[in-house]
Amino acid sequence: MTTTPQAVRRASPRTRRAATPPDPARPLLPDVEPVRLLDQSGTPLPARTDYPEPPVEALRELYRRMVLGRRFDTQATALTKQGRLAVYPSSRGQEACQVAAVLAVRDTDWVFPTYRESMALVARGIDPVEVLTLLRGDWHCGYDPAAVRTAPQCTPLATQCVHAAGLAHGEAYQGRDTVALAFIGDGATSEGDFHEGINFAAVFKAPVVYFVQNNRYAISVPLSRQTAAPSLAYKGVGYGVPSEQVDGNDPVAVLAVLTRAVAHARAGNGPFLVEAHTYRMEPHTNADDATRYRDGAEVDAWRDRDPVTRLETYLRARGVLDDAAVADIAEQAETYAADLRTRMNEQPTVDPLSLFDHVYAEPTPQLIEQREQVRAELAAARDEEGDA
Amino acid sequence: MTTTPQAVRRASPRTRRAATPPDPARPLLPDVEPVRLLDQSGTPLPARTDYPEPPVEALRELYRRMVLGRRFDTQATALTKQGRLAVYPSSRGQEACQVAAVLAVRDTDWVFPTYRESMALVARGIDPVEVLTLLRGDWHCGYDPAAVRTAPQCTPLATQCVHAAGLAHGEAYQGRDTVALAFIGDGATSEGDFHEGINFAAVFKAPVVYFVQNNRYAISVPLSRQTAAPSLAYKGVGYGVPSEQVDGNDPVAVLAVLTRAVAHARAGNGPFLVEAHTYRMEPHTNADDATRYRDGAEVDAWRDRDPVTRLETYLRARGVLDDAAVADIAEQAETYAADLRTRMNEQPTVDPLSLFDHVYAEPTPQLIEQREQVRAELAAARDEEGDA
Amino acid sequence: MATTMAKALNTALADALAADERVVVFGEDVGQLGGVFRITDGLQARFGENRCFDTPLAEAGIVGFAVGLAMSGLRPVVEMQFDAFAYPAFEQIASHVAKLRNRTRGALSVPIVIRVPYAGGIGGVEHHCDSSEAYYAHTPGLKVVTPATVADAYSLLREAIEDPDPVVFMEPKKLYFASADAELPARTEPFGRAVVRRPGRDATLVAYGPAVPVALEAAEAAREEGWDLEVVDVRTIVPFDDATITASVRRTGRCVVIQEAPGFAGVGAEIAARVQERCFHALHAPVLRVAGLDIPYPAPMLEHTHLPGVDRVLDAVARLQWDDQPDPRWSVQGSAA
Amino acid sequence: MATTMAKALNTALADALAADERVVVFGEDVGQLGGVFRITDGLQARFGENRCFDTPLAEAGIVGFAVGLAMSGLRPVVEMQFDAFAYPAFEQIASHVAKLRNRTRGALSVPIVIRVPYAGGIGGVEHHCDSSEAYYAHTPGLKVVTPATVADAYSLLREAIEDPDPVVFMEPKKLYFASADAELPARTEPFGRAVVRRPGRDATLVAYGPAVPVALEAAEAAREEGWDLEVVDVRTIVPFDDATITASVRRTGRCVVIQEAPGFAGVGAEIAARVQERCFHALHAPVLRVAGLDIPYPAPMLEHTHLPGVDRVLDAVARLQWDDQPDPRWSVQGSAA
Ligand SMILES: Cc1ncc(C[n+]2csc(CCOP(=O)(O)OP(=O)(O)O)c2C)c(N)n1
Ligand SMILES: Cc1ncc(C[n+]2csc(CCOP(=O)(O)OP(=O)(O)O)c2C)c(N)n1
Ligand SMILES: [Mg+2]
Ligand SMILES: [Mg+2]
Repeated sequence: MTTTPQAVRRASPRTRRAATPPDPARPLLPDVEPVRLLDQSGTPLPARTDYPEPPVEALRELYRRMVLGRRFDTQATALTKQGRLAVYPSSRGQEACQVAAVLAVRDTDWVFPTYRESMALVARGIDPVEVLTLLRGDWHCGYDPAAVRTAPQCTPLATQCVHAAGLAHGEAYQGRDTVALAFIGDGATSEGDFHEGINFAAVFKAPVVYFVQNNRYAISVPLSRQTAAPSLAYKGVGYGVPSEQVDGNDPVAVLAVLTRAVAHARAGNGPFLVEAHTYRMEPHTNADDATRYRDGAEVDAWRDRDPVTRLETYLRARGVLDDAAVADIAEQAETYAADLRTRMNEQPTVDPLSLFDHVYAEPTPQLIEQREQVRAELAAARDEEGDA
Repeated sequence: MTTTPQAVRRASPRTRRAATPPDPARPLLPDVEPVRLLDQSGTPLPARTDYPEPPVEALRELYRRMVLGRRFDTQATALTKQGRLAVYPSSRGQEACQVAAVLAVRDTDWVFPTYRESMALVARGIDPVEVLTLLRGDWHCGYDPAAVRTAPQCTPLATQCVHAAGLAHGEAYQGRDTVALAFIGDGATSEGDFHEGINFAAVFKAPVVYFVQNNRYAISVPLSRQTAAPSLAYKGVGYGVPSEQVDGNDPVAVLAVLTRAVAHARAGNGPFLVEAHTYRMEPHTNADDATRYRDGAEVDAWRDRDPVTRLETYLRARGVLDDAAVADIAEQAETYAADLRTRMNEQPTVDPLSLFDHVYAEPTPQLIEQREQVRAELAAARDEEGDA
Repeated sequence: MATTMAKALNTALADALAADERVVVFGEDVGQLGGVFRITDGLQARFGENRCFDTPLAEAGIVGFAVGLAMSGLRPVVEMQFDAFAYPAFEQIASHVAKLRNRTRGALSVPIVIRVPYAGGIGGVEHHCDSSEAYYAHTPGLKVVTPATVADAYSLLREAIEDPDPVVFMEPKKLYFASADAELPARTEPFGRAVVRRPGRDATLVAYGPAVPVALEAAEAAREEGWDLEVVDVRTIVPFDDATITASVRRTGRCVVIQEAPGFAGVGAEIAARVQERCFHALHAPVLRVAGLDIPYPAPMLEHTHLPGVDRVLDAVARLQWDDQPDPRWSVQGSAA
Repeated sequence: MATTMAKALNTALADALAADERVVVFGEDVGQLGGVFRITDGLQARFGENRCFDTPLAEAGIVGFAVGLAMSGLRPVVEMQFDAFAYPAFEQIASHVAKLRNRTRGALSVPIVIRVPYAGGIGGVEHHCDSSEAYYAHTPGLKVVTPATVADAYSLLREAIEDPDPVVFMEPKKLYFASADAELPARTEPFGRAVVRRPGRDATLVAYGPAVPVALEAAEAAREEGWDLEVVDVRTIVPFDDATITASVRRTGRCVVIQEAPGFAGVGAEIAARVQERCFHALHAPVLRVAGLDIPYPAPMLEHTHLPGVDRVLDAVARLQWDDQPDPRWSVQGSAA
């Protein structure tokens, strides 16, 4: 994250010529400091012409969905403890990123989430039970991606970056002004597919926003093992892609920066890269033991930057959020969680024979043969039960 | 290659804050203009403190090997026409890059060449017949990579970028000050392995110099289809790797820039990225028809930037090269070519049974079985000939 | 009228582009150059840069981009320049192309055609001659097709582009410029159908792609030795036609499977296993395999030793226990050596 | 003393690091965390950050980095976090790791061990349960090994690290925490040797990795049905032990091959093909296969339907034509359905 000694040595001859001619890199580089519109306590910072503050209604809705999102997240963690979910990757602490991102795009846009984005998907309005199907384990993708314009949550890291480029190009090719929003983590930026995806998007000027949630860890591996760059946003210039870094725990800044990035893409200027500096408060998944690789002090420091409190403080100070509203939203969250709990407590039934239905549009003779065998096995099993 | 309109629009707020704090990207970015020490006609440009001109003896040797290298290249092309080689990818026009690169490293350093680097390898002192074995087709790699500290010429594009990182790290780990020089083309920078290789090198501070010969085409595909970046050297900053661009047809500049890059790596500062702007005068290989994708005018324009003439003019002007020396070197080149011709005209013999010798250290029972079968077939064939 | 397989493939792509607005063709050098084998020659000129175009040089990118385009409703046909250069795309192929329909209960489909010029016999240098069909055939969700005739090249490629599922379309390089009489557009047997290329009574040679001409040549040569051999062209590896092959072997009672890929765990192993499972009581001899050696593809001067040729096929046929003697090569000692 | 396979692997790595300065262990989360399965637990603390370390998150990078380290004289042992996450490294594995020795006539070698936790039965979500051994077994130049016992886990891993050739070391996830009595350091049979885990007279079950416990269980259950089954553990897929397996089947006259991977063109196909080639005259029934279904690995709630279990194995045994009736399932009509 720091520059090499030699780099400093090189600085002088550089600056000597820095003026002439204009540096083509400059407009593509991120601000040296992450964009921040609220300070840690939620007090507004000087307004910025390049990142106007979103309308208050949007900020209130952002707050509401963040509260519901967090409640969803804690409920999902609880369901895991009760054995209702095989595993759950929490995004607690990343609420500003998860929710602002989906508010920055339209329903007609496409979202490319990872396993980390369950909160983002419910914030986008997808049925939470359908979102959790993957983790409950009755099937892989529980929602209809075409219907909700959201790709299945992607586990093979960074592969979705290329899909987003293709989808965005395909939509533009067919005359639609769809923007693709691709989520990716800090660790996954080390994968070749991140490089290939953003490069395809840049070369074809495809309307994609690459949104890196830099939560400082890839499971146990710290950012310093992923990159020696000043910051991940500095990768944009190498593709000719303008980039920005933002305080990922400042909900107002995240929404402002992503809104601009989406507008940039929709206007036909090609992809945009946004890096949000944030932190995952929970372990990688419930199966992970975070105490093995990070200490409590670090986690506590980030607790003070809680994005939900931060936004709440700001909205209250602006007088657009009062106790009544907060209580009402909290109640909505409880109802949402209760409903989810009830529905997740129903044991889903899945027909084993459906395993053969979607491998191909029509099963091959080989699959039909295997399906008949399984059908016979199931019948035999039923008979035995009958006997017993 | 140009910046997006919006990018220009963004410029103002940027520059407004550009001063504070110091931009960590600046020391990692290349000069806006490729480094050039000789102009197109071979006249020296103002000296640069950051890139001191190499000693005259080095430049004379550079010239000598470029002449020999070009002669080797034309000879190889001729051998292809005579059917002595299956295929040959010429690097005519890239002599400055091919030769200066290998002169910038030590015999104890490791070189990672591609199929394009045959000229570089003979300039490094590898037996030309061993270099051409791959293309003659009697085996894959004709030289002993361990003996000449040169990896086999790499065909799967960009994969060598990762090997170079590993080799360099391994050498440092064992206390040796070896530098790895990895060649790569402009097109191959689009591959994920370029990204992963340079990133591994950066994270482990491995002493690797990545040398991109940007000859503007990947077979028929122009640079504009590979990147929207201002230039390929701008990829370095995204890895925290200092980078430079250089006029690839200015032999003095290429040697100066690579010498510095190698010193940077050897000093323990991690990798360095150099992009050389050059041009391939011949088709991709003899099998290619370049007229399908580029016009003669473009080729002619580059003919005027011939690196050999350029260096010769300069050295003559400096009075360190005269007709006698030029004639002597030309004669050395002819002898070299004649010797190569003679040796390549001998039909190599390869034992079919050797196919089983190096798949594993010891052949598996399955391979032994197959070897016996082939042995029997060969015996039977001999008998038939006997009868005939 | 005499046509080459290369021309048939080119015509199939042109006809598909003309027939369906959603078809797009892309890859490395497929645009202005028309592909290193000229399979896409003239397509960009005729259909424009939006329908046939070059991409950045990155195979995972090409296949992943195709996945995204397919999600947007298009029907991408991508070219991998050579067999071994499809390996960078392996994750995209195995984890996305093959699985997307199943993962989404059919809500998303990926009607992509991945064209792979494969196999050797062309004097190519390393990494240009791999036979990689088994990697795809072992990956559920992919269809794997490989033509051996000019008419099939056209018909199977058109069908692949029309197919609702992803198809890995393996093109035998060495047959690109072999020409035959074929009236295009031709429609031959559909996916899932193997074809008897030569009827015979004594034994069945099962082959696909580049091995089919070898099998036919061997069958011709075998006549002099008094054997009447049947030759079956598999054509579509997935889905596989058990019916045609089983029927043939039950008739002849003997079977040799021929493939150019290294034998170990190749498609030929699957075919041999299936045939003996289904034809056990009809077999007078074990199902034998003639395959490439279990070595990396050799340099040009040695490839003829590697490739299954007519003599090797005839040797196998000769071992089909016409005299009911067990095959001595496979004494336990021998294989334990 | 009772030990788990996970512990045996961990001990093998520790002993290898202690025994040979050149050994380095790296991958994703193998350092401080000790790996997501804790196979590298404690190694970084004991041997330092230079000998056991985390890398950037990129599998082609990890394997390619290992190639470079091997060229510099080290002996890298890399971990792929899960089976499907080795696919990004496929080009590095197939085009470099497998071929480097051959390309250079032995001047360079790549003594790398690529550890791949594989297969299912652990309720893992998609992409975490692939059985990918066939991809590697079909690639000449790679050795492919998979332990089914705690002692083999230790011994085969030590041998893999000492081996002069690259080894893809496939670790059956579901067996990681199964424990057994094993004195470590243990040295069992070397590469290239299959082992009879259970002697029997009536039929031979051939299995490897996660399928071995299934085979043993099935053999137990079969006793009640009056069948005395022999169980052979393949252990090393490449090199393959024809001798042991052929000897067994020649004795029993019947054979069922069991694998968890989808059956089509899998390793089981190779084994079935080899066995019928070599044991034709000893066979009373076709060699049958029990394999995973030809589908993408299912979601947790359905994996038991996919996995070859005891019942499916017993069904196959029952079909070994004890009464010499041909198997009705494979009437031509049936398979053409
Ligand atoms: C290709 C691939 N390799 C490895 C994994 C295993 N894995 C799952 S999540 C993860 C860490 C990802 O970290 P990051 O990209 O920072 O995202 P985060 O989990 O922090 O949101 C790893 C290594 C995977 N899913 N895909
Ligand atoms: C992974 C891979 N994909 C495709 C190819 C086929 N191929 C060989 S050279 C080449 C063009 C490379 O262009 P560039 O990197 O600019 O190097 P140049 O040939 O111009 O020196 C291509 C596509 C390959 N060798 N490897
Ligand atoms: Mg992270
Ligand atoms: Mg080039």
